[in-house]
Amino acid sequence: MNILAIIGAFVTLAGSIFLLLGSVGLLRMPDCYNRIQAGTKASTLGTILSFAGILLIMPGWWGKLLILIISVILTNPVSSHVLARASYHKRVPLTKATLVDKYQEEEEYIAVKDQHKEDQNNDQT
Amino acid sequence: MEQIGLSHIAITTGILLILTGLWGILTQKNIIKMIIGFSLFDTGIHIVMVGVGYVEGKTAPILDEAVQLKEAARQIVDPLPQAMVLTAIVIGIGITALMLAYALRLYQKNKTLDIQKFNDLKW
Amino acid sequence: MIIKIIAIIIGLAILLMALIAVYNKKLIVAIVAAGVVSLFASVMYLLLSAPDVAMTEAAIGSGLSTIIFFYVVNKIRKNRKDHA
Amino acid sequence: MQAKNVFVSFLIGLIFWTLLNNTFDPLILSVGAGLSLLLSLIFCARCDVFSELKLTPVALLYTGIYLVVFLYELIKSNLDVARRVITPSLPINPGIVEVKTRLQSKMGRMILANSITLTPGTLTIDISGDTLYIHWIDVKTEDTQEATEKIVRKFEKYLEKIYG
Amino acid sequence: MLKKIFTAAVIVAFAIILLKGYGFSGPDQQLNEVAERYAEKGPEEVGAANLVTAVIVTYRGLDTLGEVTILFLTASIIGFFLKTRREDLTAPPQVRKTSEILSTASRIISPIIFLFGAYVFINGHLTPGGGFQGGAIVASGLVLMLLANPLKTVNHKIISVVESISGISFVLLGVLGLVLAAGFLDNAFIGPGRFGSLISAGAIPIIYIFIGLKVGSELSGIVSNLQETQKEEI
Amino acid sequence: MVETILTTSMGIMLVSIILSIIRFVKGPCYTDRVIAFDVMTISSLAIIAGVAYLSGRVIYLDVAMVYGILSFLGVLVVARYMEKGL
Repeated sequence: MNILAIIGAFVTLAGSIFLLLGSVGLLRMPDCYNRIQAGTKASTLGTILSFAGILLIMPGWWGKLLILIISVILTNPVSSHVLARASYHKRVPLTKATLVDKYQEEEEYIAVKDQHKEDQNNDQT
Repeated sequence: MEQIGLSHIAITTGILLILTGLWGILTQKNIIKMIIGFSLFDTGIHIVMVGVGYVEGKTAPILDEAVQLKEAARQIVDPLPQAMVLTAIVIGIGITALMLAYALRLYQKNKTLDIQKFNDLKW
Repeated sequence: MIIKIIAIIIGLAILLMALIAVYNKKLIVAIVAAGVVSLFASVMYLLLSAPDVAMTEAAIGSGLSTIIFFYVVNKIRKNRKDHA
Repeated sequence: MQAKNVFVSFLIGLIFWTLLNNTFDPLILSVGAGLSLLLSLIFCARCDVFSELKLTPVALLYTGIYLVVFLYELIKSNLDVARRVITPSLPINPGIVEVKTRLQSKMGRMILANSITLTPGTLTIDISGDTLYIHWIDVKTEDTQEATEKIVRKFEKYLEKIYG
Repeated sequence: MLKKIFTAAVIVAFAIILLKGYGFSGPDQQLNEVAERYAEKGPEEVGAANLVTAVIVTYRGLDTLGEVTILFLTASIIGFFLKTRREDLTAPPQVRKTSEILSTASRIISPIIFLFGAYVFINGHLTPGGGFQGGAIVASGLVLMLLANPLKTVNHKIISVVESISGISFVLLGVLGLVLAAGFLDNAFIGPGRFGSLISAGAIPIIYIFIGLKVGSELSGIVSNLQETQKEEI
Repeated sequence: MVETILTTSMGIMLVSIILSIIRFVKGPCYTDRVIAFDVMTISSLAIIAGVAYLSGRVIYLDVAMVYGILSFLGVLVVARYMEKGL
């Protein structure tokens, strides 16, 4: 039982605590955008730390764990950005506590305007 | 906790999932919801099959440095149900896609997804 | 021991998600819930030491079938808009 | 410019393949080299993703520095979000602000936006031209200039060295 | 109400049948005869480290042939059903543009996904995975490209050419096994190689590459047929 | 020692999955459900890595790689559907 394995175990524990905090934030935050912030950030770091801990425990597995870390770093912010953009365009309301909203009506898209109400009715297929 | 094996848990989950999917198929009126019920049914059957092939405390049927070649028969689980389920999953997505294509075509023709409105074959 | 606890919780989660998939009125929620069922089923296969099946379920059940469902629902939505 | 694109994507593919196989066996490496050359010829011959990348030693050095800065900011951001989450009164005052960037290349902007998404309390909502719209969990200032100083500058000065 | 009761009765009957079949006896504590035979003789007869692969490609190769045929039929029926008419291009498609971040990221990630799919089906006899999983991953890479650029059209000719070439090669390899070795899809006509290395297990890697290309092109055909947004026949 | 700590951390990951399931059930809008789905996927990745260590098989990580590379496609397709981009 070497010292590296014990350090790795504690790193994994820290990662799982970050995952837990991320999902607590997912429960407590008031609106969608804040939930995206809490959810993706904390879970990204939590997963990276878990993989790093197992990398310290089993150094022979470094290749695949490194690929996992890189893919999580590369894909997770992209998906959260696309999700935030989509929910803004669907006009999911911001929370009451919001101070400023500089990003209003930048509609230079091909999409047809003002169909979101009809769309919300239509979603109940 | 000792006498409950992993395969008991899996098979119970699978059977309940089969029943849920069947309930969904029989009670829902929307075609897409029925297809979702079918895919749940499919998943349930797969879980039951893999659970039947599991042997307590043994590892995956892939021989590398973790499993000795001579001791293989005493260390691995049954590979046959896994192969069957692998085939079944791939066929399952084909069937699901085919059903969805039919549903889309039916919608384009009849302008509804409600199964009770399709009375072309009634007399 | 921990593996059995994980299996029990994953099994309960599968059943809950299946109920949501059957009973939720909104189609999108039902489809996403079916995707979650596939995700947890794949973890279950891994616990049952069937990595091949887990990989297939991850790639096909949780990925491609959700995508196909969404493409079809999207086409239905477009059709409805044309005829509204 | 095309040769550089193909070369960089070929290199990325080869590194990915080596990590995946975790071995330096010449047979496996040659299979990987053939595959990644084929894929980069098919997919990256016409795209312009890597054409602004500088392949000088200085750029490599700045890449290393950038990684260190990024990891530090990532951990700081998580501690920040964690502190906000577990405080009972939930101290947030969110808002959407507008910032400008000087970066020209697409790749640089993507890395910048991803870094912003992963760092303290900020989330890129949209990007159009040189303007980024950012959801900020704790709005300190509403002015574009100051927000740019606070959010973008710390990454941009390294990314400018790498992507020009 | 009566209908619900009837449905519940059906469900209960089905549950009773299932529970009778399982009988709560629990699984065996050791392998049955067939599995033991596969585990003991499989490594020398077939040479594949992944016994699931050995079962799929060699011991039950005909099942795989039938499965690939079913997928092919499904893909062609979907293509026939959702056939599009070319002249309906008058109305401009109403699609929101992709953000620049997604389109840049997809340019980097989709070649990596294709390379990963190739890894999965080349190493099918050593690690978990194989033709089916690799094909699904390749199709997912195509889906990523379509998501990043929704107006892109997939060339169906390339897909069908790849599909038919790999299908024919798969059957030809099976016949080659019939001629040169013991039976249809026997993989022993190429030397077994060193156990556990990339060149081993006879013809299994070649067969899996063809299966992977075939499944990948079929799934891509299904997805692109269901995706094509602008050319609707109404 | 190491296994005890790893078991504890896997229990904590399970708790995080349960919390995101609660958000999935409650979630008022689609975005909440999708982000809960994302968090569930990522926690499952960490759990798979832990199971791979406890079983001592490196090959289980291949499954985690399929997830890590493909999991964001599901989120992407829902988001593009929501903003009418499919």
